[in-house]
Amino acid sequence: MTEVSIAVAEDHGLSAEEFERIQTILGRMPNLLELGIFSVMWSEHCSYKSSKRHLAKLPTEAPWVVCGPGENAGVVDIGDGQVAIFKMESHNHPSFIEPYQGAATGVGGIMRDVFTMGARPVAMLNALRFGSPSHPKTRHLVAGVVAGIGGYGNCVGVPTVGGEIGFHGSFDGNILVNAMCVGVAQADRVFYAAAAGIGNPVVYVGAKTGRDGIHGATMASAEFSDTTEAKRPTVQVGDPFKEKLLLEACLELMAGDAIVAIQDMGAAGLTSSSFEMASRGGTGIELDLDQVPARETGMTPYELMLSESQERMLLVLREGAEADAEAIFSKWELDAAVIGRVTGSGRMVLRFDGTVVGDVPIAPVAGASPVYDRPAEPMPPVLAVAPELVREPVGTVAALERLIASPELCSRRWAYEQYDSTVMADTLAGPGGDAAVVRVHGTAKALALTVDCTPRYVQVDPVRGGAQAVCEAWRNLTAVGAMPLAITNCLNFGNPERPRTMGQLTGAIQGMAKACRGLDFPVVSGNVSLYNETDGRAVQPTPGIGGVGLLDDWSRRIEVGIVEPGLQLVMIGDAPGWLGASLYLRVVCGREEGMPPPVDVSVERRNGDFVRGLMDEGLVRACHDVGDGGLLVALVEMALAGGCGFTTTEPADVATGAAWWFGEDQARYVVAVAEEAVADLLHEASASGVLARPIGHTGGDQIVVEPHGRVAIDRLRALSEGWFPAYMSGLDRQTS
Amino acid sequence: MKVRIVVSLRDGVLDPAAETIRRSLGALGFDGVGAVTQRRVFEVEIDGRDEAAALEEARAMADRLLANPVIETFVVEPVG
Amino acid sequence: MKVRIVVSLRDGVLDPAAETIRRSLGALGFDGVGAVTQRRVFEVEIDGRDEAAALEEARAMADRLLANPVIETFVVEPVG
Amino acid sequence: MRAAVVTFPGSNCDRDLAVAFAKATGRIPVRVWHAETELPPVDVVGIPGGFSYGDYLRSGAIAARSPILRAVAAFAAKGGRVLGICNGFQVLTEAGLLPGALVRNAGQRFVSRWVELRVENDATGFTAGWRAGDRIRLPVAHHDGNYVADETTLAHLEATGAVAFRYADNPNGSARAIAGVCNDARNVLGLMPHPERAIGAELGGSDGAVLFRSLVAALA
Ligand SMILES: Nc1ncnc2c1ncn2[C@@H]1O[C@H](COP(=O)(O)OP(=O)(O)O)[C@@H](O)[C@H]1O
Ligand SMILES: [Mg+2]
Repeated sequence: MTEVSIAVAEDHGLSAEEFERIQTILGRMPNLLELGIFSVMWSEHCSYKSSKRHLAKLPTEAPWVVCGPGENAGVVDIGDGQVAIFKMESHNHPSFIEPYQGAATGVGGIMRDVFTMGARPVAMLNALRFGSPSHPKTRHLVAGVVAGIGGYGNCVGVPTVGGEIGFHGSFDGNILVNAMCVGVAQADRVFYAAAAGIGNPVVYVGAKTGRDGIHGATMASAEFSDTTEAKRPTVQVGDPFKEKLLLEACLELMAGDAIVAIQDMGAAGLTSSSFEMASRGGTGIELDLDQVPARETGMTPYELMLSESQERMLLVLREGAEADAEAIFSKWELDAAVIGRVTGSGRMVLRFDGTVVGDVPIAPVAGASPVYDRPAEPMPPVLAVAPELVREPVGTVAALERLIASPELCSRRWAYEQYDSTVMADTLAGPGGDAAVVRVHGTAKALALTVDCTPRYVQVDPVRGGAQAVCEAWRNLTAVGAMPLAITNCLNFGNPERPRTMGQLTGAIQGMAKACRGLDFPVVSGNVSLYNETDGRAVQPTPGIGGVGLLDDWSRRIEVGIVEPGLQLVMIGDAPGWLGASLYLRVVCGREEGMPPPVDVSVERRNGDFVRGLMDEGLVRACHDVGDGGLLVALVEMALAGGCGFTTTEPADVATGAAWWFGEDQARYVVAVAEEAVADLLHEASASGVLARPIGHTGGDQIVVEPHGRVAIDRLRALSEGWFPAYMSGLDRQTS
Repeated sequence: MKVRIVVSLRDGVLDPAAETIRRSLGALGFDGVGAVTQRRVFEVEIDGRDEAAALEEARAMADRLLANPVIETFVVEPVG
Repeated sequence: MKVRIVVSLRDGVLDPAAETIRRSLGALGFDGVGAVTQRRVFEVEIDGRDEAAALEEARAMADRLLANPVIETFVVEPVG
Repeated sequence: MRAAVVTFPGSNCDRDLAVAFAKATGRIPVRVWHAETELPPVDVVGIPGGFSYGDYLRSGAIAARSPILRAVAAFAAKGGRVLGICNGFQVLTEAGLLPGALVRNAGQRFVSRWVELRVENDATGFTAGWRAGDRIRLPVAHHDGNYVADETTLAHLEATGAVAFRYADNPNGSARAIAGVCNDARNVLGLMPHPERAIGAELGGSDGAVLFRSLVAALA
């Protein structure tokens, strides 16, 4: 075995101090296996050493929260003895190296986090950021990632119902692939990952262990550089078929009382799963590594402990339940083996070939990993962009056409038509609208689901941007008629050793926390991905928010599309006309500048609660939140979704036309209501302190923007649908 | 002339399909089935090149399109 | 011993994947690319049989599972 | 009408199909595991969508050789009705219970969308609730839905009215835009689109329910 030295420790991504600390904990020099274990457990990916103290500031409680951060996924009560279990996770680096497999295994990993807790996954979402479309790698990455997400989720048979895709040059060298999984379980059958019961068998089930992804966790924690190419052999390959078998077998076993604890093997494989289980249970574990089902010959303890082979689970069973479990696993054609026992020693003891090859105390490795309070520096202040100083290079309708046809706003049909969004036959609203709506099988309820973030806002003002992402998720859920419940999140940032990046991270968390508190919208799970940076160039900070809401009665969900003529369109919320950091400025004027729009959480809440009230009264025929691209884009999206046109008129009192039509002021919705409801609506609005303003009416097959001009829906549809397929029809390597 | 490009998974990379095929051969009653590996083979007609140039061209095709270098390797050979 | 089973599409069955590859090769600037065909190759380790018996066994595997006679044909050959 | 739904490892529309049968018949269908060698006494057997055995090798190939398929073949030979949807259709072609084969979509990508179909033959127990020529909407979600068969077979299918459904706008390159076919005896139907996902307006459409109601009527 390799002699352990500081050089070997550094190769494992450990600092000199961390190496010291390991020796103090053990009272001796670690062997290579032990060093490997420490290195993955103390990697940024597993230990959250840079983010931990800041994450603690996020609000995580509400009466409906059953389990917040700390377990494999968050759990919220959805009534009738049922819970929703969900989490979002990144697979950025692997997807950049091998887009198909990277994205596929990302989907698989997050599904396991959800079904390991006893939930049947019912929906998948994803949030993707790619580099500039003109970057030579972008097309290949888009093709591979989209195919990989579909290839995995479609095979397992969980509908992919929503997501977002963004393009920006800051992602040229580091794409973001975040996947979210949502499951449903019985509240009294939620499974946790605390190993308990001395003597209980520790059981391995699923795919055999190969040499896949050894050091994936440390790779995810290291900044990219041109030499990363050499790390390629660590790419894991997913087997969605095996995942499906594992899912069904686990759920079948969970129906009985065999399981004491269960934990997926994710990053850092057997190491993190066994340490986390023992740590949560305050116990010890003894593993006999000879019993681990191996795919290749001659695998060493180091490889067995650090492999990131996919589709594997670790369970602690009630003693005597082994045979029941074995029967279910063999029915589902899965390899399973008792590989160890729970002990009371508080230590992880690893045996191989008859000898003890590793012996490490659990608590210092899992619980007491280093925590850093890295220096943080705020972003330099930026001036607001006064609407009057924005020269309009083209007319309103031409600007609208450019926005609708732009990579940022055009239809994502090319991507989502590769995702099975209708399997399980409960998808009421799939990709393409606001939040997706998925019926809770066999009930009157439905879950509303969304993922949101506006990295260009976070880039300029992390606090505002963090708050905005949470608000937008809340707004999207509200727009379909749901009561927002809670969020998961995935924080994608650059190198935390740079104070600027740390400032972005702490700022975003601060903004998120404020919004979550103000909206009663707590964080129940999440993931942090740092070092999204290549040769010093970091991604736009992207705190992706995955929101979950509940509709008590799915038949009352609200559609985004306008289908009927003769309805009045009313804008809820104020619109001074904020063009800073807007898409209009970026896409139409070619300017990336200015402060992002202010976020007032109390206004957000008031406006959203008001809209939900209108929905409860049955007044709302269609609703859409106003987001990227502003009011006119929101209106056009409603028209494209429903097929009915509208006429809207620019008010006399606006700052500028562009500010009114394309400003990205927050906390806004457009609702379509019957003519006769308008007076009441306006009255109720003013009584509630909510700004509401009629802005037009529906009808025809044109979009009429007085006094600027008109354009046929069909033309806008062609523009919206055109960009993606045209772009992707460029050349590419085969992706599957 | 015609060139053959044989694309195989790199050593150690999981091939779930091959594993599933192996199992089902067993279930169909074929016993004594050991390892199963799968490869993809392309045969490409390349005009107006001598053998060396055609093989070079085929290698470039594999590199750029037919094989995924992250998980696959390839060999090229003349056909016939 | 090891046996190779080469599965090809029957003549006259369209192979859109091969066609797509041909077009992409052209678009990538490879000129003079004529027909492209794809095959799948399985290599199966079969224990304790002599060559004739192993080939017989491989033929049965192809017949019963590895090839779909509606659209595919196959040949078997010893490896090495 | 009593229905059974077969589950293979990797099936993922088995529950959805069972729900659709239950909604149409008022009876919970029997679930049958692939390893079983006999079918329960039923009138119709559903082979569901999904990725049986991961669709490794060829879609439906391994499932087509599983023990239960022998029983399904025997059931079909005696006139029992068999409905294969998506992966189920692939399984039935691989098992030789339906002609042709389903290969990779012409566009090479997975296709998930609602498509318009034309009902070609209303004289089957699966389609009697429609009139030939009806336009219906169902979702498709598949990677290997490109129907191929030799010219003789295609000519035979057309001549005998075995083509049950045709795409209005071919999403996968299928020969003659074929979306679903019957056997000569008309008791076995396979189709790529998913009628079981279109059994209520809330799901985007209810045209699929007609197929299940047709079966109930045919077996009444
Ligand atoms: N940004 C975050 N916000 C809230 N919780 C988080 C965040 N990042 C990580 N967590 C929580 O920390 C725990 C460990 O996360 P992770 O290592 O991703 O889990 P796993 O190993 O199960 O994938 C989880 O409970 C997760 O929900
Ligand atoms: Mg986990």
